[in-house]
Formats: sequence, C-alpha cells, structure tokens
Amino acid sequence: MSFVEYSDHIQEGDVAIIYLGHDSMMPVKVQQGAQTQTRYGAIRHSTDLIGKRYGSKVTCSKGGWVHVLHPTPELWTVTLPHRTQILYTTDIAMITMMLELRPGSVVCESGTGSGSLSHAILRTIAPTGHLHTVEFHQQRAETAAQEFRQHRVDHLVTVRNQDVCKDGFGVTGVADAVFLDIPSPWEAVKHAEAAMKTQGGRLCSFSPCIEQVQRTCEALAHQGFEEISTLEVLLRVHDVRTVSLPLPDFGSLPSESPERTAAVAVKTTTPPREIPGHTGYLTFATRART
Amino acid sequence: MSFVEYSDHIQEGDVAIIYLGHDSMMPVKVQQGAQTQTRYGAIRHSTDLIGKRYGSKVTCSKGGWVHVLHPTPELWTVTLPHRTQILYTTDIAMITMMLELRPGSVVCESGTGSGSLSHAILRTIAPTGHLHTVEFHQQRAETAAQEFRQHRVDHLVTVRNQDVCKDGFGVTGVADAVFLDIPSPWEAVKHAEAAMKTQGGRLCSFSPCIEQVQRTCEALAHQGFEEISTLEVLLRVHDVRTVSLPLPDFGSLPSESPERTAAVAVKTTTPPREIPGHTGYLTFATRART
Amino acid sequence: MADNGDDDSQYRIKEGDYVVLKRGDIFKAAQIQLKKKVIFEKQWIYLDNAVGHFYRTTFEIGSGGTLHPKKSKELESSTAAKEAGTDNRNIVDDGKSQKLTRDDIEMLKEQGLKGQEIIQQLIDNSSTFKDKTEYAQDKYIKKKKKKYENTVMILKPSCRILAMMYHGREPGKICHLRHDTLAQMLTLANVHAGSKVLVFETCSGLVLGAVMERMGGFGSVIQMYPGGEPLRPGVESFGFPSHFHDMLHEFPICHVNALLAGTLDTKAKDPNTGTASPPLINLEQSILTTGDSQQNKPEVKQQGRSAEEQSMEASSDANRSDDQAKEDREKRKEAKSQERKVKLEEKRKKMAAAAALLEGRNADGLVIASRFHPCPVLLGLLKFLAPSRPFVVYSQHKEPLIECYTKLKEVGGTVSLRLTDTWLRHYQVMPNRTHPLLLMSGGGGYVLSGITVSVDHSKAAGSPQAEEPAPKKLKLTNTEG
Amino acid sequence: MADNGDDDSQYRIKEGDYVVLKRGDIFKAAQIQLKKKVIFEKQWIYLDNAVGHFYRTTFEIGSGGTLHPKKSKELESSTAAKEAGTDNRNIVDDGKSQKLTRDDIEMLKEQGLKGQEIIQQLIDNSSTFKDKTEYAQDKYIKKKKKKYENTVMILKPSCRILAMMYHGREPGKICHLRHDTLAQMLTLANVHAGSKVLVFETCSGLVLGAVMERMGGFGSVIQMYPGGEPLRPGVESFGFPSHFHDMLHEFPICHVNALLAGTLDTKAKDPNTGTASPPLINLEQSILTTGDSQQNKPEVKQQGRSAEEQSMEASSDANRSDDQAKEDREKRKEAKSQERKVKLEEKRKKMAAAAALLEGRNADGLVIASRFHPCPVLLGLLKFLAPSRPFVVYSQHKEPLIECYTKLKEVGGTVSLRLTDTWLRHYQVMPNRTHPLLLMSGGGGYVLSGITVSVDHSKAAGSPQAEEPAPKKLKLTNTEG
Repeated sequence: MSFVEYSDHIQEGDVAIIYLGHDSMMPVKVQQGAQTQTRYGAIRHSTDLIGKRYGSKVTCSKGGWVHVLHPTPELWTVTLPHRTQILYTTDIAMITMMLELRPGSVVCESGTGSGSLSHAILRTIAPTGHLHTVEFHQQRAETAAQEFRQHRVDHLVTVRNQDVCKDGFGVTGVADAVFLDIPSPWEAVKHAEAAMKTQGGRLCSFSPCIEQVQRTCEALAHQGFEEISTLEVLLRVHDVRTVSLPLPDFGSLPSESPERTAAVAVKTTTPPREIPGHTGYLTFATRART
Repeated sequence: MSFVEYSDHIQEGDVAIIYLGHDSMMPVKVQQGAQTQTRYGAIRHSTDLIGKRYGSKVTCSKGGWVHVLHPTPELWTVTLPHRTQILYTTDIAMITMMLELRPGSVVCESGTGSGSLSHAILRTIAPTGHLHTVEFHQQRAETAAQEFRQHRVDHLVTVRNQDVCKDGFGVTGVADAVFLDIPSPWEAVKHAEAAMKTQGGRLCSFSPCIEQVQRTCEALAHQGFEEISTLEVLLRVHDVRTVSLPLPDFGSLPSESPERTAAVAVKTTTPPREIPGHTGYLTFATRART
Repeated sequence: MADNGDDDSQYRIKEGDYVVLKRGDIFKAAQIQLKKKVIFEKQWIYLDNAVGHFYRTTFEIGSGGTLHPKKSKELESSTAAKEAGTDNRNIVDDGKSQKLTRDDIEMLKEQGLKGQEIIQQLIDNSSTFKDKTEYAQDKYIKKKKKKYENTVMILKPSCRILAMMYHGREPGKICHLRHDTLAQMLTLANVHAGSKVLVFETCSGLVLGAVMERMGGFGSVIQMYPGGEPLRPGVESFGFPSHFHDMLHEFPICHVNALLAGTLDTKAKDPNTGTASPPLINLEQSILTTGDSQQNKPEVKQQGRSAEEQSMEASSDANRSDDQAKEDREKRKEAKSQERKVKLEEKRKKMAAAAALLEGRNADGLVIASRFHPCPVLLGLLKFLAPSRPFVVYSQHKEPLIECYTKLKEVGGTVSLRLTDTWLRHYQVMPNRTHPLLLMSGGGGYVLSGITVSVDHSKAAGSPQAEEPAPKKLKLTNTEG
Repeated sequence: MADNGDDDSQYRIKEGDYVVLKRGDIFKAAQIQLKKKVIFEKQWIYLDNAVGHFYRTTFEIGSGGTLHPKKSKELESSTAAKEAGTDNRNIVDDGKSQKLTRDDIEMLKEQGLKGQEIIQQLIDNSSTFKDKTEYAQDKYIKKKKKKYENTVMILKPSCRILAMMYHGREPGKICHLRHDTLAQMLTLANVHAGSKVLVFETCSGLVLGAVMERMGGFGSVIQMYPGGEPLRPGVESFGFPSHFHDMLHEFPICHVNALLAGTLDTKAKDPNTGTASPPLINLEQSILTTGDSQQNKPEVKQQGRSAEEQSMEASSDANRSDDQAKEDREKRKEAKSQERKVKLEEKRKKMAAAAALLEGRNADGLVIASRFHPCPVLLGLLKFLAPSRPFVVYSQHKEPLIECYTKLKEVGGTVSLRLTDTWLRHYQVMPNRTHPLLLMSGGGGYVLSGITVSVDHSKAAGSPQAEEPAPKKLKLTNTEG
C-alpha cells in the first residue's frame, strides 16, 4: 500500500480504511497483533486484515461486518485527524484541475494544515513530481511529515516549518504551481512568484472571506499575474429515496363505484437538510514567464 | 382592470397582456379603433379585445392566435419598458415577505426606477396602504407617475422627484417598511429611519456589490438597526423534457438471441444553459421603536 | 398599519396575544396566558411579566422561569474586548486550555451570574483565547453564547417569522416548504386583498395563514381540505384580528366531484322527513361516512383531539361489566348523536357558503402545498378558477411536478407554465470577515406556476401552444445525438 | 515538468503543435500548420507567425489574418482614463449619445485603427460616458472591447483549457459535462500514474484525454467504445507526447459479454483454414458485422469520415452505366476487402492486448460519461474492477443515475455510493465593485461515485449494508406522514 500506488493485499504497516457505513469510516494502521475496536466489535489485525485482499468483508467479534478499503487521498480526507480546518474533495478536485497538476508537476503549498490537500497533490504529481509544503505550526509540520512517511509518499514531498509570508517556500524557480491557504495570502504572493519557474505557472489561493480575496487579487494584479479568476464551487448531495404520495379523494359520483384511496410511490432524491453553503473562495491566476 | 383588482372583461383604457408564447409577451393599452401588430398578425382592439373575457383566445389577422391576459405585477415585470435595471419577481417575492408587507402597510421606496417593484408593493398594500416612492431622475419619475395612473393605482402612491440621500423620502414617521435600491444606500439610512414609524419597522436594501453591502450594514448597525441579515436568492428554472437514452450493446453470446438495440425514454428536466448567477444582495434589518 | 398608525396599544404585548419567542435563530410560537408554563429551548418560562411591554423587548429569564426586561443595548454590546492573535500557529490542541471546570461553571450559574458574565469568565480563564485569530475568537464566543445566554425576545407573529420558525423547527409539518419558496408562491399567485383564493394545503395552516395575511381581511379564502376536518393549527399562531376569520371558508375535497357534477345538495334537510332527492348526494350521509373513511386516516396523527377521544373510549370500555357498559354506550350514543346533529348543521352551513363561492368557477387564485400527489389535486381544483388567473403548486419533490406539467400540457387551458425552485444563502457581513454562511438549506422544494386561459378544443396550426415545447425538445434531441 | 524543467523549447510554439486560441473567454483548439487558414470568431487567421514565440503570447491579428506579437502590458492597461459620474441621474436615453456613426467606425477600421484605439474614439465621442457610473462605464468598455478588439492569445492545451473550451463552445459534443464536474470525476476516480483505468465516454475524447493527462504516460487506459470505431477527436487536441499513446488501449463493448463469458477468441486466425473453434465468437465475423449494426448508427453523425465516404459512393454510382458500375464495384470490393483484412489484423492485435488487460478483472478505476443509459454500461463494466477501487458515472440527467444507484444497492458489490452535482459561480473582484458574475452555468451534470468491494452473497443481519439506507428512508416517510 501507498497513497500513490494500489496494492491488492493488506500488509503489515499499511494504513487501511475501515468502512462501517456511509459517512462512518476510520483509518487503521495495520500491525501484527494489534486490535481495532468498532461498533460491530473488534478486528484482529493478524487474522482479519494481514494477507486479506483490499475490499474484503471482515466479520468483527460481535458478528457485524465491515469492509476494508485501500486508502486513497479522498478516503483520507474524510477520515484524517483534524488539526485544522481542512480542504474537502470538491475544492481539491477543482484546485487539481485548475492548477493543471499532473505527473511530474512541482508544487509549492502553504499551509500544510492537516495534509488533506497535500495527499491529493502527491497522488496526482507522482511518480516524477515533487511537493514543497510549508507549515508555520511546528507540531503540525512534524505530524504531517510523519504521516507522509507512514503513507509511503515521503520521497515525493519536502515539509518545511517556516512562515511562508516571511521566509517563502524555501525553493526558487522550480514550481509549476503554488497553492496558498493562509490568513494573509497577499503577503505570500511575492514568495509564490519567486518559487515558480521562470517559464511561469499557475497559482491558487483559498480564502474564506471576500476581503482576503480582494487583497489577494490586488496583490496578484500588482505582481503581474494574469487570468485572475475567483470562483466558488459547492457540492450538492442527492439522497435517493422512494416517497409515497397519497392520492386525494374528490368523492365518487352516484354513477361511479367509490374511489379507493391509494398512494403512488415515486423514486426521487432529497437534499440533506443542511449542506455546505461556503468553504472558501478559490482564486486562480497564471504567472506568465518572467 | 386595475393592477390591484381583477376584472372579468377587457375594457377601453385597460392595459392587457398579450401572451404570444413562453417568454414572449407584450403589454397593450386597449383603445377603441386601435390595432396591435404581433408576429401572428394584427389584433383589432374594438373587435378582438374590448368586451372579451380576460384569458380569451384571440385569432390574429394572419390566422395564428394569442391569449389576452389580465395584467398582474408579475406579468408587468416581464413586459415593462426598461428604463433602468429592474428587480425581478424572485427578489420581489422575497422583499415582500421579508418586509412583512400586507394590506395597509405604508412603504417608502427609492429609487422608483422602472416601477417593477413599485407595482408589486402596490398590489400587496392595497386597498388601505400607501407607497411613497422617490426617484431622482426626473423623466423616470414622470413616466412612473403616468404608468400608475394608467394602471389605476395612483390613489395608492405618491411619486417624488428628489435625491433621497440629500432630501429623504418627503415624509416622516409614517412608514412600516423602507426599500432602498440606490448606489449609496448607506447615505439614505438616516432618512429611512426618519421616514419610519416611531414604533419601528423593516428595511431592505438591494445592492449588486458586496462593498455596498458592507457599508450599508455598517451604517445600519451604527444607526441601531437590529436583526441585520444579508442574503441572496436565485431562481432556478427546470425545463421539462423527454430524453432518449440508447442502451449499449455488449454483444450476445452464441447461446442467446441477438440483443436488439433499443433506447429508453426518460422524463427529466434540464436547466437553461445560462441562468441568473447574481441579481443583488438583499440586506434586511429591523428598526426597533425609538 | 395605516388605519391606526399612531395607536401604541397594538405594539404592546397583551394577555391572550399569540406571540413568537426568539433566541438567536430559534423561534417558538406561544400564547400569552397568565400562570401558564411554556417550554422554550428546554427551559420552563412564565410569560406573565411580558404583558404591557412592547413587542421586540428582550427578557432575561430569571430563576423560576420569570421574565425580566433587559436593558436595551446590553445584548448588542460586544462581549469581550478583543485582543486577537494574527494566526493560530502557537495554539496546541491539548484540551487543557480552559481552566474553568464544569463544576466551576455550575457554581457560577448558581451564584446567579448571567450568561454574558459566564462567557466573560470563560474567556478570562482560557489560556488560548488571546492567541486565537479574530475569526476563531468570534466562533468561540458564539458557541458559548448559545450555551449560556439566557434571554428571550418576544415578537409579534408574521408570515415571515412563522415560516422561518416552522422551517427551522418542524419542517416535516410544512412539507419542508422553505420561507423563500412560500414567498415565491404568494407572489406568483398574485395573492392580494379583495380576491377569491383557493388553498389546498397540509402545511399545518402556515400556507393558509400566509394567504390570509396577504389578503388583510378583504376578499375570500376557501380552504379545500382532505379528510373530516380542516386542519390549520398554524393559522391560530398568526394572531389575526377576529374579522379576518370572516373571509375564511372551507370545503371538503371529497365533495368536489359532486359539486362539479352539480349533484351536491347543501340545502337544510327537513328533520321530519329526513329525505333528499334521490340523484343528489345526501350530505349528512356523506359527512358522517367521511369521518370514517380511509381518506381520513393520515390526518389522525396530526389531529390530536380526535385520536385522543378514540383511545379514551377504548380504554374506558375495557374495565367495566358488559351490562353497565352497554347502558353507558347507549347514553353516550344518544348524546353524541345530538352533538353530531348540531355539528352537522354548522358544517352544512359552512359548506353551503363555500359551495356558493365555488359554484361560479370564478376564483382568482389557487395555492396548493401538500403531501398529496399534486397532479390530481391540481387538475381537480383548477376547474374552479376564472380564466387569466394564476395558480401555484408546491411539492417537496420535483418528480410529481414534472407529471403535473406534462398533464397540463396535454389537457390545455393553461399558459406560462414554469417549474422552478430557489437557491437561498445568507451572509456574514463583518469588517474583514465577510463570507457566505458556512451552512445553507439543502433545498426549499419546488413550485409549478401558471396562468389559466379559456379552454378551446380546436387547436389551430401555428398557435403558440403547438409551437412552444416542440422546437426545444427537438433541439435537445439533436444535441443529444 | 520536473524532467526537463529548464528546457525552454517546450514552452515555445512549434510547427505541428496542437494549440488553443483564446480571446477573452472564447477558446478554440487548432494545430500550427503553415499557410493554413484557421477560422476563429468568424475571422480567418494564419498561425505561421506564431512559430518560435512563447506560449501565452498575445498576437494582434493584422490585415490578411497574419499574427503580430503584441507588446506585453499593452492589453492589460485600462482603456480609458476614467472620470466617472456618481450616478446615472442625468442620462436621458434618447439613442443619440454616440456621435460616431456606423460608417465612421467602419472608416476608422479601414484606416487601420486597432480595436483599443477605436474604443477610445467611441468613448471620446460619447456624450454620456463621463456621466455614467463607473459600473456602467466598465460595462460599456467591455461591450465595445468584445466587438472591436482583434487579438488572440496562443495557449498550450491542457485538460483545464480544453474542458472549458468544449463546455463553452460545443457542450452537446461532451454531453454537457462542465469542467468542474470533470474535475470531480478525475479526483473521485483516483486517476493517477501507474493505474489501470477503464473509460467509456461519448464526449469526443475529452474525458479520455483528461484521464490520460492525469496518468502522465504511466499505466494503462482502456477505452471501452461503442460502435465500430473508438471516437476521440478531442484526444488529439491535448497534443500529448507520442509515448502517451502507448498506454492507450481500446476494446469494443460489443465483445464485453463474450469476454466475460470466456468465449472471445482473440488469437490470430489461420488464413488458410479460416475457421475458429465453434463455441468461440468468431472475431472477424463480429468485427465485420459490428460496423453495420444498428448500434453504430448514432455515431455516424459525429464520425465525419465514414459518413462522407458513404455519400461519395452513392453519388458516384448514380451517373454511370450499369456494366461499368458493376466492374468498378467488383474492383473496389476487392481493394476494400484487402484493406479490410489489414485493418482487421491491426484491430485484432489491439483487441487482444486490451482483452489481456481486462481478463484479470483487476482494473483500478472506471470512468463513464456518455449519452448511453448509464445503468447497463455501469453494471457491465463494473465487473472488470478489482475490489476496493473507485468508479464514477456521469450523466447530464439525474434520473438515470437514480436508477443506477437503486440497481447497485440491489446487486451489491459496492459501497460509498453517492449521487452529487456541483454548483459553480465566478466572481468579479474589483475595488468597490465585487460581486458574483451576473450569469452562471445552469448545471454541470450529475455524478454517481462509489467503491467496489468483494461480493459476498450471504447478507448478515446487523451489517452496515442492511442498516444503511433503511433508517433514513423510514425517517423520511415519517416526516412525510
């Protein structure tokens, strides 16, 4: 297992995702002799996981069962331990496409945060690209580095614990793409530019507040970035349901036989009662060659 | 006919709405002896309109036919002559409810613009309310006043040609609700307050840009308005369609009879390719009693 | 209102008033009744002290649930003098940042500290608060405010407030109709004073009340209701002046077919002969049977009173001797029969009045919002509208309205059909922290709207109706291919 | 790219390169071919002069359609020194505010004035421009810019640009798949280097190209195609290096059932005997017939070449004598037959290679985006996936995906099923004039995503699958009642 390469079978040291049900998953570090408790009972790693095929059904000690899934950046995003607000798959997907990431891309990112986006970037730029990720919070930077090792992607990433607004990304002239998710992105625009290849590249800044967007766009325009474009993308989930709609009884006329009260079953979808109304504004820009 | 009262039959001097097709309607001032040209030919008012029931089908001179509809504020909104950007029904509906308009309400409005909202307000506050509408553009103010007369709602409205930011609404202590659609609403907040009843009331400001909203919210908070709430409401139209989905041919096995290529008809809706993405932000607030 | 604009009395809370309690975004409808407990957000309150105060007064909830008016502005002031960090970099999440324990907080409460004071204590005892960004500080305060502040504002009810209240608290009772959707319906149906509007709803009376509010006591509203009784507990919550109820009529839908066929007899029955002309529907018969029909069943759950009656009856029967029970049953039967007759006569009069309004088939508007399949409801009730009048049909789901649309296109008699929904999002507008709220409603339901026209069965070529849907369909099929 | 990051040559426009032309939000794919006219926005252009320049250079289109590189920054500078009025109060709409006539403007054009200069002239000759609000001025300039500016930027193609291009210009050719929806699909399917991905699409190859871009030449992509030929004109537009095509395989879906049943014979046929073991599908036979099958018909419209051939054939036959025509037909038949044999052998090899990749039923991902009913496509192709692998199905419409969802729940073998779409809105961010764009896309289509798991037919009680959908359904029914 690695986050950038599928394996067929679960091995010692893997991170596997236990699928208990929709919106109920947990990551497990697979270790000989270890046990993991779920609401369906315990899973014994040695007998229940190691050597089994990913996707297998595993019966827990209480008789209920779960599926064991191969980790992906997307499953990781919904199961990772939150150390910060994280980016979710909808925004990540958009960022990946709009930054034109692909195998071989060199990317600079700040902050690393909980590593949700980092894993998705690494998946996309492997096996020949590299991610330089900067996190000013020391504990977070260390935890992220440790996770990258556990997930066997550490050869593709360099984690730096520094303040990107003061100290930049620690590299110059190498990046095809830069991603900013920091409180004052406008302060990092110059550093972003320095990190990018002289031939140019793409930049994305994620900010929850419109004032941050305004200052960032201003800084980007000032620094000569082109194609500056701000957008918002929101996910809408449609839960599939069958609903029963009763038919009204308008009464039968004497000449007719009495109407039977009936209902019609309709296949439809319902939205969740509350949905994400905002994650952040995504501002994209192109750096022309300098 | 009046915009606040239904009639059954078309009369001389009425404004009727000619319905040619979806999104194709035109208002007509009904006059003995007059003719109106449509793409289906001419409509002669004396014979085709006057005395006919609203909702009737009228055959035009070229043989095609149209329906003649009773005017409503909503039909007026989609057929009125644009003198400015206008408010559309989706926002109007929200404004009407959130300002708590009802028969008897006294409302102040600025600017009058093309009168789209004014007509909807008048419909709702009739027969016992009053609208004070202020428009700084002289020509527009005059045209609006003329339209109100034609639509037989002039007894419910006072049009003033002045600058609301400098001169206010021309009334004090009478309004249950104030509506602002001007470039600098924050400059009119004090005047709005003055126009309102001492017992308090509701205010709405419509602005396309977020900076206007920010300044207005600040001014509202500063003036002691409560329950300040900004929202956006967007209409989504679902066009009903039947689409045909071909079934794939995965090939028949020797033992089976060959599959016939077939298609399935599915009843669905499609959105228009482009839809309104923004009209304006609606900011509502409550003025407590002073 | 214009008619008594300077009369302050209508702005004061009176005994018997229907009011809405508000805390933050939480609303609850209530009536001002002396010495009567009201539960609001898991707290018992007595509303007695509110009487005489102005609407929109904020009250602090004291010990024992009594209300004490809060000094104005106290609430609005920013809770903490903010000293914000610029970022969260130095915050270590170890769960130890709050020095006050649960017990400490309970003690503060017992000492009678108000919500706001407790929150200040929490801030003062948080080692990380000052290091948090302004954004995070604000989130913290809001969270704590919700937990510890103990105030309630008393509002005069309105369609706006009640619609938000129902959607927020009990969307299931109003078919998940969101307030902006209701706003669209009222406007698209051109509901206004002086018109005659048909309403068919199973939204607890919210939609009916909204229509009544818009008509301001002028005109007529006819509630077309399913089952044995019209259900509209929500209408009461609007607290309308009594004359508003004069415009409200009701008609049971189980007689719609008879009314349309002209076979409905709404004349008073001669009590001596007890007969009605054979071809006409016997009203008494039908009213009596309606109560027991299948149709009525879904309503029983909502209709507290009748369900209660039934169960009381069942349990009392169980523990008596057969004879005594029989005798009692006879007596009750007699009393009930008498009661029923009175009710029946009342009902007959009401129905006759509503039938008279409907018979002209000249209603000015139709508003449907129910858990029933909208298609047969719409097709049935549309017949009562005059030509050139708007109608709106709400459904939580899109699919049934697609069916309505298709059916209406088939049968004709309507133009300007449109199936829509609205997208609604709220914003936080604050200096340097302006953004849409992080959560929004997933959906507010769908609306089909249209306008009636005179029916004409000779379809001419080159007509708008023939020309309208076809080309689009064709175009779509082309791009599909 | 990391491997040749400092090599400037890949950043320069070369002859033969596939490029994208851009003006404002308008894109068009083209190839750099010398002396070849390209139509862009109703103008003829020769791209010759672009060769040697860097990508992202903006060119002014000169007389005769030749390109001249524009000095940088010229474009970006604000057109007019703005002197804005504060409101529009004094503007009278009389249609007389512009002093330049249409003829004047044509003359300016003939004088060789550039777009920007014409716009300045228009502004100078507008009596109302200075009185307009900044907002209105900006709108005016944008409108005129669109009309008179005459530049084009040349871009290196990418999935981002091509997806936006197709959606903007020819959404019908990509089943109205919006670029953000495509982005979701690529991510949800975990498309990445080194994996084995199945693609079934009728989106002109855009989806296939997008998958190939994400795989960077590592791994395998198998295009499962309907009809006689895989159709993917859009893949060419990506301008992939040639080694990318080594990972691309193709397999006709009409052999899927045979492959799954183990009856597909992909061995080279002995030309002398011409026989294959009876129970096996005869590949030649099936390839030949496939081309003529009903199945293929919908493709013909898109497939320019074959349609052209057919019509040419028909018209040439018409005006000849019977005899001559017969002879010619024989000859052509012969030549065609030979040609067909070569093609067939090529096809056989390709299919054998693809079949070998599919036979293990261990693909890592499945991406479906087509005008076909997604349900049978998904159920058929899902069988080729290894367990614990993601799949995504796109459909322009929600209803067919509801059916997919229901069917998958029935047959099992998948978890984490989710039906979604995305809402996308762009913003204008400008000092004091920040707001969402006034128009947005109506819809980007729907995506059903999920993950395969090992199939197990013994359904235990208390299992996640049994427990998952039922409670929600129940809850909904309750609130409905």
